Amino acid sequence: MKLRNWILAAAAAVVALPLAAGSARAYELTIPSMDYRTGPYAPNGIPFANGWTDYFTMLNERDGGINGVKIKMVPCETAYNTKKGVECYEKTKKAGSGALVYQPLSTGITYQLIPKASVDKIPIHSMGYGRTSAANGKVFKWVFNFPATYWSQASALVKYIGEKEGGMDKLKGKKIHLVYHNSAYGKEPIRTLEKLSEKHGFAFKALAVDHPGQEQKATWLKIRRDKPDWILLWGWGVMNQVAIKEAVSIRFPMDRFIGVWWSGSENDVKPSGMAAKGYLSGAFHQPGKNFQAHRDILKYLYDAGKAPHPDFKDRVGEVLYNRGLVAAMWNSEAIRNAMKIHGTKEITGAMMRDGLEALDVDEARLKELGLGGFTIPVKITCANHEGPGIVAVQQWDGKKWSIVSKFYEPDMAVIQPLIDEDSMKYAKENNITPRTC
Amino acid sequence: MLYRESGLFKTSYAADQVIFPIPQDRWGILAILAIAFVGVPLIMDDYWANAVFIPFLIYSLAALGLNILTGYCGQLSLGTGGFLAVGGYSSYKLMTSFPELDMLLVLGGAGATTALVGLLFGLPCLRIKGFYLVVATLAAQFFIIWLFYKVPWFYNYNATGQISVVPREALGFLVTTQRADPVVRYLFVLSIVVVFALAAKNMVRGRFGRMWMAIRDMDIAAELIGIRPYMMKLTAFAVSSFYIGVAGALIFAVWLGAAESGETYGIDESFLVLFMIIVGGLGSVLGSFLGAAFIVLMPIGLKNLLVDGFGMTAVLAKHIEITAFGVLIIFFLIVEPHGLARLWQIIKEKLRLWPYPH
Amino acid sequence: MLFVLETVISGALAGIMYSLVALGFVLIFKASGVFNFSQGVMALFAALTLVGLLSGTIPFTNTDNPALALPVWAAIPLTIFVMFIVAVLIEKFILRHLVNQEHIILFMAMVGLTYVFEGVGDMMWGSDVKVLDLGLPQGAWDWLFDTHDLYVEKIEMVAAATAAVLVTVLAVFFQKTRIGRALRAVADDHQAALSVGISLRNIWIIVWSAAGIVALAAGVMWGAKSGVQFSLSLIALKALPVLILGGFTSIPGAIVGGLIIGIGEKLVEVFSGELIAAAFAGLIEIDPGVFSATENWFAYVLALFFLMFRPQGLFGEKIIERV
Amino acid sequence: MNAAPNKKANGKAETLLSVEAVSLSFGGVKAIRDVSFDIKKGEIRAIIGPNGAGKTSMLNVINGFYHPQEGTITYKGKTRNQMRPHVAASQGIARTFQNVALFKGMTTLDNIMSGRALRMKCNIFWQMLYYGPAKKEELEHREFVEKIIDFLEIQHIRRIPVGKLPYGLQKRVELGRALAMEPDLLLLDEPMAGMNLEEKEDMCRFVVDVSEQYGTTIALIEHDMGVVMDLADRVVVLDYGRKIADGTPKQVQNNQDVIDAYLGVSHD
Repeated sequence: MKLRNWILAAAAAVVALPLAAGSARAYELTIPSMDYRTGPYAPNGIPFANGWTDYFTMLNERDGGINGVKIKMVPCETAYNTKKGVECYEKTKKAGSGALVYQPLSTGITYQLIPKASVDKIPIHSMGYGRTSAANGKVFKWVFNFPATYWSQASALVKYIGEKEGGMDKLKGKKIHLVYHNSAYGKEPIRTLEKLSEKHGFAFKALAVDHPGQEQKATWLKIRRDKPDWILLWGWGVMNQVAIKEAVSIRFPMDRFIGVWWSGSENDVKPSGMAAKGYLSGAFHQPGKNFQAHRDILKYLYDAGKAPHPDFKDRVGEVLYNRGLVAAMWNSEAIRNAMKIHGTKEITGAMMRDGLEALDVDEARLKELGLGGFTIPVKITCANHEGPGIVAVQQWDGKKWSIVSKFYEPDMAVIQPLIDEDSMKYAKENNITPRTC
Repeated sequence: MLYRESGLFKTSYAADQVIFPIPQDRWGILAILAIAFVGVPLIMDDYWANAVFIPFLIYSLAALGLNILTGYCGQLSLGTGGFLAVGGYSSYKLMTSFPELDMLLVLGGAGATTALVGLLFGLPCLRIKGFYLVVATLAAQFFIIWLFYKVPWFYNYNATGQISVVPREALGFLVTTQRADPVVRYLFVLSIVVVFALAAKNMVRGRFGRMWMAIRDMDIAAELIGIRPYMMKLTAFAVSSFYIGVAGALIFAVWLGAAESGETYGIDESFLVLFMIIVGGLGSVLGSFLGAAFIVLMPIGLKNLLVDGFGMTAVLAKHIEITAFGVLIIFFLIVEPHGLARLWQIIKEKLRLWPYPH
Repeated sequence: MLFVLETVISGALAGIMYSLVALGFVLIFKASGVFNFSQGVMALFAALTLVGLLSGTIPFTNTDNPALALPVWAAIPLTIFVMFIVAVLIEKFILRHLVNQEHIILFMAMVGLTYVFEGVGDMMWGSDVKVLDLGLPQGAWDWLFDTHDLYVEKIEMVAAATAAVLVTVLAVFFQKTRIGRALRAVADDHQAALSVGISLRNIWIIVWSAAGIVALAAGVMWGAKSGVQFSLSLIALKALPVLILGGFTSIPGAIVGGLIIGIGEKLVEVFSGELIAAAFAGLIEIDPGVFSATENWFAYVLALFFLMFRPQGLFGEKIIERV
Repeated sequence: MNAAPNKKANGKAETLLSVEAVSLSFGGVKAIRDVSFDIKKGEIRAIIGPNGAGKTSMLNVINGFYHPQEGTITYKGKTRNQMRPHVAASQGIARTFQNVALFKGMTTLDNIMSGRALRMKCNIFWQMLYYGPAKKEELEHREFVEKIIDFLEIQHIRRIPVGKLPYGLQKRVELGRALAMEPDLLLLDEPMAGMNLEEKEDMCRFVVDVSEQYGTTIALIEHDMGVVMDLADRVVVLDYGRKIADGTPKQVQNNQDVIDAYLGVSHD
């Protein structure tokens, strides 16, 4: 009988769902949150999702939403799996008052959502990941990947290397190896780095590591044999931790080992601890929680008992947490823009797109938001969806991350033709006529 | 009383050999088809199409394919993901190399390519049997995934190796990309799956089905009655791979619209499809559908129930979902190792006798 | 030449790391004919439990209470005890109900068990990367590195020593103890074992506990390399070719299989690109970079190659066909 | 010993199969040592002998499952040393097994239909359609199989998976499957083992009927001497892999070597 009661309750719940969803509600700014808090990449997904959710929730608690309109977060667990991502997208796109923007948090999911965005009229912000050529706003009207793409990052990291070597002309004859996750994501920088190696005359070699990357001894043996001067790491998940450990083991100098910004979080260096001291990675925002926005988050959410995931209080301010936060900040600013442009508080996905395209968050605005000096100024235009594209380098001192370099401009002379080529190919295959901007 | 075969007399062997000898079954299947072709499109929206019906149908097709190899011919395979990938990537190559090609021909070509690859990896099955054969299929799985990452020709030399679908038509209807109407895409997949299911049923109830099953049940005896085990195993590999290849092409072209070899067609897919046929029923066409329904819909249903119904956080719901998935699979294997199809059969037998207990 | 030697040594040691996982498979297969796919996730679960006990994590809350943190000498036996409980539960809720089922059904049940372990493990201990600090030595073996420029990782030496101890203990256990002999009897013939009064259930619990201990050893070694995290469970797929190559029922097979696969895959990964490119030089241009990340499939292809000559694995029992 | 196999043969019938000086060993164990005998067209030939005499091995050699180290086999005038079992089957050799070797997951009907495998030629594309030639072929063979089902009186178990049938019926289905091959030579390995008297009588009747109605040549292994004496035209006796006697049932019955073998008198 017990079992029967359970089944009845469950059936009732399932039947009642559409009714509950159908009832009229006040307008809410609906932000889906494509989290991945499970699966092999959960350690990275959790802090990002927390930062993204906490910032919006803090706006609700502190300011009563944006311009007085409450924000509704709709979390959906993707487990970093593209198929679950599609299910999540379809499930959340009509949630609440209609999803405003997607942060797919996976290159694979982004590729699937790109064609859907223009049909459903919901913009995608793949912040620094996804399809690099989406930087071309003429072709990819609905996709944004500011503040910088992988290609810009690769170029910036090479500039950093050049500076350390004493000038770009000193790169000639140097050896730079790339250790990359054998996937679409890991392959992103290869073409840029190849072009740059032609231009600056350094020797470039790419070494793939297969998913998941538990065991990469062979790769590091090759590195021991080839003795490169610098190593770039385009890793993800367990691959990062193992790569850093291996580099420590073969006594590769840590300050000549630079990760992509997804290979530079506390998780990645923790298993190596002090031994990873000196390890570098790309960055476009500060680590730490020494900002007013963080203090507000702690005050209005964690200390007030309103945090969606209260267990993670001591992880506020981690690198990936801040990355989620900065994404939320930009998108909330885009919402403000959209409201202003269209003169309504009840914006739609299409209006949100306009807001994103008119995004202009300078240092003064950052200060107002309690994030002075936290990240780079971003200005988006119709043609340029990548924004500034500048990247700095941060370093692990054994206990915490901190930015140790200036921000480097990417070598657009090399990158722009690649972006144009790839985006025009896409436009041709899909019969898209590029906009004129 | 309503469902029975007494009073039915067949006057020819042809009448005895139809797929559904009992009229109630025939009406039932017609009703299901009517609902599938007419009823479902009426309520169809993006969510039902992309998250529920299209994946269910495509996985049913993949499960049918694997069931031919594993359920009927008895050759255990964990290479399904790899063969799906061959289907997906060959459809991409066909679509981009021959822009004028009708989508039906693209699917046929993808299936044929996969069948050839399946044959190739089936070659060791002459010597290697049982669990040891798993190694050959896993070698296929990992090698194929690796190949599609490493050889730029397969993804038309783009920067990342992600492949994205281009708009193509089948018989004049746009069926790929997001611009295609979800109802059209659904009907396209449905028609293909119905045709393939019918073909599968015809194969397994005829000469080939008997030979495959003979090999599954006792390959030595099969050889002694004149069946060539090697040939038949290879046929099973080819036919099964054809089905799986078409499913892989549909996953890429009609369902997802973009694919990346390791992520879309990884080893998880191999396990998932194997689960489908085991939960559904090895050696059963119906079981392939029931299993696919269970494995595709159960997590979604559970998630909706836990998150929307009981207000759980997404992450806790996910953990419970994973655990429940495992528990349910074990539970099913314990309760009915022959799968849902067998349960259905038992219910039918009970119905036949109802209301008399024996 | 020294570099080739270094590659071979590294390969052998990596192979032993695979063998550690494969050993657990063999134990269970030998005694119960069950192909325990969940061995990898068991290693994760054991390591998670150990880390949780060491850092005083309160299960299901994702919070640490340092006051509850246990010292190593208490945490390890307690983890072993937890693995014993797990074995009892598995016997009670799964194996008991699946006696005499076909291999494939048992196998799928074990894959189902994998999901249960994943879900429960995550819920109990959280999903971050955890640092496992048992004071195991880290980094390269300095003396070899400094004097001979030979790179051998200390943790892998420890793993090899652990494997040696485990194999010795298991061999003694199987050969010399009463329970061990009973185990072998069960392996040979379930019915016969039952008829002479050996309790199948107890045997299963013992074997699964033993496999749990092996899993703990594997989890600790792998966890020391990468931190303890979900991805540990995926090592099952690396152990599978080792197991198949060695033959499902042979403990020495698991070790030898590990060595062959470890050495083979490292040599191929390190040298094949350049060799193949050189071999075809002048004919077609091959980018040596294509032949990287080969390890996943190469292990299986190598196993497949051996199976073509010995369909039952190197040390497996010969399959005799009769009518 | 008895090195004149053709002495008692009926001169009129032609030889269907003759086994010449065949030896077979597994590792060091000799299963068959230098055995020669023949089978005439249309006769029922029994192979008898104590356990381990090499009877089943002999059948396995005849239908190609074992490859003898020495000796030749002449079948339908063609001499061969070894062949694949499915080739033997395609040349008209069918058999049943000591321990039933049916396809347990398939129904009676499907099991017997599978015996028609060699005679069905329709390709897989017609099969997928189940139309035209495929359907026609299927129905033709179904009709043939139904005749066998009627003949063996197993109509009532047509749709039941054979794994669920009692042993006696399984043996009958197995005979049906062999008959479906329309064999020229039918090898029966202990067709009556483990049966009760009634079942044995049925089976004897079927064997005799097969021989008379279809004119099939039959070689059978049987332990029940009464059955052998009733059915067989000629009998060959094996012991420890050697042939110790060959002749009509009467002759064999009175052969001292045979009596010794069955009584367990030690050799040499």
